[in-house]
Amino acid sequence: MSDTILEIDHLTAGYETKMGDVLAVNDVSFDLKKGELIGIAGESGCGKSTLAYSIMNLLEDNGKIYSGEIRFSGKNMVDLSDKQIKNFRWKNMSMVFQSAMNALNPVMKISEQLIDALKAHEKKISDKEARKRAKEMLKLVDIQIDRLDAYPHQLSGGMKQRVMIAMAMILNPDLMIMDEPTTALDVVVQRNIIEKVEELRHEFNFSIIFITHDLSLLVEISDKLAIMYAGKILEIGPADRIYLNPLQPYTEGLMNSFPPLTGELEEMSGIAGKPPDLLNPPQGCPFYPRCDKRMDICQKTMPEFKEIEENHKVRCHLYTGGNNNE
Amino acid sequence: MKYFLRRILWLIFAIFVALTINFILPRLMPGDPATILIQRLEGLEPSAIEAVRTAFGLETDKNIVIQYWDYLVNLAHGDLGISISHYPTPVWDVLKKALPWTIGLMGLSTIFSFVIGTFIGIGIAWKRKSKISDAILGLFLFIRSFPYFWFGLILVYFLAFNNPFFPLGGAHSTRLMPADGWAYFKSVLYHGFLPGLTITISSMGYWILTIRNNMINVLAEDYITVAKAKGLSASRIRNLYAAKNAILPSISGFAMALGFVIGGSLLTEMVFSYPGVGFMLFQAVQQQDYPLLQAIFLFIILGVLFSNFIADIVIMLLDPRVRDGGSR
Amino acid sequence: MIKDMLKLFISNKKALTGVIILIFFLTIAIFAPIIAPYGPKQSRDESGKFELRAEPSLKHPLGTSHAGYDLFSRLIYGTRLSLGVGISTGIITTFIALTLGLFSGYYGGVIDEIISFINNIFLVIPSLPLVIVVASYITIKGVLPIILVLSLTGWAWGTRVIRSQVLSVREREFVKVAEVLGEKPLIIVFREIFPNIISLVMATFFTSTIAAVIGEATLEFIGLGNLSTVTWGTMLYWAQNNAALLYNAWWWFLPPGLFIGLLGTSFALMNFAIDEISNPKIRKR
Amino acid sequence: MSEKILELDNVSMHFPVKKFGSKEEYVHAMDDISFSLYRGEILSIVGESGSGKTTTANVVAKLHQPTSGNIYYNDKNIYGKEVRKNNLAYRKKVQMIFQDPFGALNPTHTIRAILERPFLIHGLADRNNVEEKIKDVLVQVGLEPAEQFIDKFPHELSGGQLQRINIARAISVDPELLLADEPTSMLDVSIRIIIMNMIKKFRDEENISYLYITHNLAGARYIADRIGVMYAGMLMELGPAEDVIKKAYHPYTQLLRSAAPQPEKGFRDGKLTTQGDIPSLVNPPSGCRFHPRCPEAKPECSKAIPEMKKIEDNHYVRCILY
Repeated sequence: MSDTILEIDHLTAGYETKMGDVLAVNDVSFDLKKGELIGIAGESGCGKSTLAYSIMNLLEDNGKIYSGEIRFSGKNMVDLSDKQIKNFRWKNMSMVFQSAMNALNPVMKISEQLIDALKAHEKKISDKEARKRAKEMLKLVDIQIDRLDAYPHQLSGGMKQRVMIAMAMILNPDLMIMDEPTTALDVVVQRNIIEKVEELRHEFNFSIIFITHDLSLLVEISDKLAIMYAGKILEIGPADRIYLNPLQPYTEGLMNSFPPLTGELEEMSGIAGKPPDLLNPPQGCPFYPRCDKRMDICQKTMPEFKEIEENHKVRCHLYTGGNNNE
Repeated sequence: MKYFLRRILWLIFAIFVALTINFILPRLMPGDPATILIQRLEGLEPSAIEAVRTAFGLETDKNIVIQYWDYLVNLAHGDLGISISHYPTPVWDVLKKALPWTIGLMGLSTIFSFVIGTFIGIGIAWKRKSKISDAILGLFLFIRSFPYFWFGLILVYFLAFNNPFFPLGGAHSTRLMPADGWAYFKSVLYHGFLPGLTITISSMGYWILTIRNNMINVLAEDYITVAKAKGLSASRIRNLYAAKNAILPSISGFAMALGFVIGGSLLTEMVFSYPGVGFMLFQAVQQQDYPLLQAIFLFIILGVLFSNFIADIVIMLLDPRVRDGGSR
Repeated sequence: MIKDMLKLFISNKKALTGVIILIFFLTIAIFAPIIAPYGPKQSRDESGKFELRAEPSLKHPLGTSHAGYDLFSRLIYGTRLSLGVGISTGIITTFIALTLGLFSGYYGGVIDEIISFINNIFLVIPSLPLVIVVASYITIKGVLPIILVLSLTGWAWGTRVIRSQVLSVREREFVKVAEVLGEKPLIIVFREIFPNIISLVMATFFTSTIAAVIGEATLEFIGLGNLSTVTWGTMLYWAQNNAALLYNAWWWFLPPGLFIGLLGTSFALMNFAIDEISNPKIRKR
Repeated sequence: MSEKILELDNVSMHFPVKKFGSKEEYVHAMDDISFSLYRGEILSIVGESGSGKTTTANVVAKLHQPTSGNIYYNDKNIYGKEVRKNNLAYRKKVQMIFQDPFGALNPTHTIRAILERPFLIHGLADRNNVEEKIKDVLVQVGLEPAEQFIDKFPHELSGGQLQRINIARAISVDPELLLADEPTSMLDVSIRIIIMNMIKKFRDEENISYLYITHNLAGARYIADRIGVMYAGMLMELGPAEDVIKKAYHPYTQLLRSAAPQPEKGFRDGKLTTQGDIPSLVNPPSGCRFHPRCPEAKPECSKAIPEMKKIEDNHYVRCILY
């Protein structure tokens, strides 16, 4: 885990709509070391997908990066020109999308879709060589070679997602962003894919940003865990430490929403209420309305993102010396 | 291949139904065609009337089934009966004169309007933000709402009558015959230009709108985002990822439209007095020339059925999903 | 739900222009006697007979026809029938398409088989030749037969589109919930399914009306309409038959055609707006 | 055990695959499924997609008529003449909650228009006192103050609130049996538990029994008294929740258990040996349907379909190992 390959610095991004700007990602900072897997957990509408799309600079036409920096091995991505981004993307960082169902072009063979990713970045590669590389990639993700010229509809959900992973790795990038890659799949197929991703990560030492709402899955596989809520990171730190003693009340609530498969059963509470409307975000801490440990300061000022223990940061007045306690 | 067999089965069945309707339709018409003809040819003795009746397969005394059987047998031999309005020339000779003109005019214009329309449609969907796209869209929404024969009138008035760029009508200059080869061919194109332009412009709007809406739906799909992320060139994304998916519905529409070509475009033929099937159909109806009418309808339906059949095959070739499991 | 559909509809630029044009034609149709200087078949006034084939002048803004009728007044009065035939045909066609589409879509089975079969036959036969044959079959000429002819041949496309939409709405879970609650089938069709296809029914109405307006003009242009009635279509017929070209009389055929096109455009714009509202992907963000 | 209210006896459901011309093919969604449900009990059916668990719920809700086998409710065949005659009576007793909270509510109706239907259909209220009943049921599912929700449209509410309205609609006819088809799988994690607790509350207070369909084994353990595991249209194991989870006799149950995420134990132990995907249901594998993927498959497994054998009281398993 030597150098840091990605640093996100106070990134703010979102969408311009008729009713004003929706800051889906609001002042987010974190860094990622080579070969490290960071899990980003959060419920629907917390901005985790927007974060992924911003890093890949794939925001839709009304999406915009308002401020902040995305430094990838030193280079700030935000002020790259379109052409530079086009060459940079997929060679250095690639992405696996959630709906494996329509992430593959239905009227094109798998081989063509793998090879055109290669051809876009290595202009002089010969067809034979490209086809050989595509075959290797399929072997890597345990898909029989004879499926190379199949069409997407001839593959199962699990196989389609494996093809997407092969496509994401074909230029062996240093970073792979996975946006809810296994949500649409069954639990057994999901486990196969997660194991394969772990195996490939250790073999090729690329880092992964794994985005999902399934916190229990993230706790198992991620080195570092970030909890997102209403566009902000409320807590970030080593996965096992956050699981054992979550600091932020929201993280604690989330951990208390997963019925265990083994061990004794006790009544769980979950978290009442619903996330705030991003169009006019609350002034204080976004979790204030649903937080059972809230204080009046929480409603007034936004807690700052403070490092409590060695690379374990939290955004909560309980720990940032809020004036009326600690 | 199962899919292919199924399509052939459906085609044969549809042809059979078409023939039956074609047989029944004139018989439902009011008035008795033979008597009308006979009035026109007055002075024929009764035996001649009987001969005329048999010639047209209209012996009302024979029961309907036998008539139907004769009709089918004659058809099998390519004998479409004798035209009433152009008595005594057989229907096939009458039709032979008009068919090439209609297929030429309508065929070419439909192809042009499809190709250019789809091309423009893809363009304005791809550059959706630009003002030009909105302008083009608005223009064709406007053009599409106009009756195309009126559009023809405008063209004749401004481009033929006031300033003689183009001939007023007709299929080719009367002085030239097919034997004159190239000169004749040039004059055919020269005469065909305005009617062709009318049909092309007025039907282009449909293709533009269809492909534009399909393109916009396709452009919202995930595989387009993946293509962009892979750093593919804009043209490759537009053609191989977006257009290739969006064009499928347009192609089946195009094949259907090709089928209607044989029906000719009555209005354009009237405005430009172009010797097509459309005008012939209109006269056949007016003079109750049932054998000719029957033949024209037969050709129209056969044309439509065949083009649908071809459309299914083309779709099958283009869309792998259809090739594997029945129609989408 | 209907309220904010309307709000969305009006706020859409295209729809607004469409509505304004429609209102323009409605006012002309309603207040024709006031707007038009002369009666549609009036060929003389106190100062004597109108001049035949007069050029556009102050007295006759759009000149006079071969029979000396004032063309401007005929154009205004023509709006009534052209608009009336177009909209009534649109309503009848949409009604047929809606009922057939709803029932064949929801009930399926034998009904669906029969309706779809007939539907395919009508779709296969090109509309114009069919219309000509059916029109010639009806001996009495006039406005009603035209409406009948156009409606009888125009419903096929609408039925197919509505049927496929009903099929997809029927698979939605709230229809299953209604069945499990014990709702009677008819109530499910009209309370659960129908409100969800309203925007499509509107689109079908607009498309059928455009087709009817043009269809009527076409029929009258080739002489199958009632030539004594005053509509834009008959005006075009007389223009063509009296060789407007020879007299360089552009004002015989230009205005009626323009009005037909404008009316068609108004419905096309509204149709396009409906499309934009109901299909979020097409709607600009 | 309290009295038996629902019994499935060898129920099979084969959906015809429409093919023009060539021979008919069938999707074997359910094959001789048999189990009973007792009053006030929550029986959870667990399985992957394509296991036939949703079809089971649909068949009991009379959305599809089974190809063979019978279903008895209070010992009366629900597809028999007697139940069919007073269909409404059956509808009043057996209601269903669907997976997609948004899809189960007609987007063009307000909450009031949605919630008044059950009362009016079953004559539990008339025009003037239906409003008050709606408010009661909204409060019952924790949507207070009711006035704030009654005139809203579905798109104005969150997933969790919508699912509460679905539950409100189902319980408003005070049913005896609720068929819940993965009611929480589309909800956010924090709301899931709240909805599950509400389901348990209605079981404890109103003695409603549930057929709870899910693909999440841990969720089933939290909420159910008994768990049935389904695979490719067949019931593989059925027994008390704790025993099925702890003992997991059937190899497939073991596979489901080891594949499920277990944060509490940490993941680092053995890898999954099973590969491959869910079998096709058009021509399912011969014999035991799990044999192609089963780590302990024996040659005879692919011959005959094993019988459901009772290995402990109230615990059955369909595998030749026992």
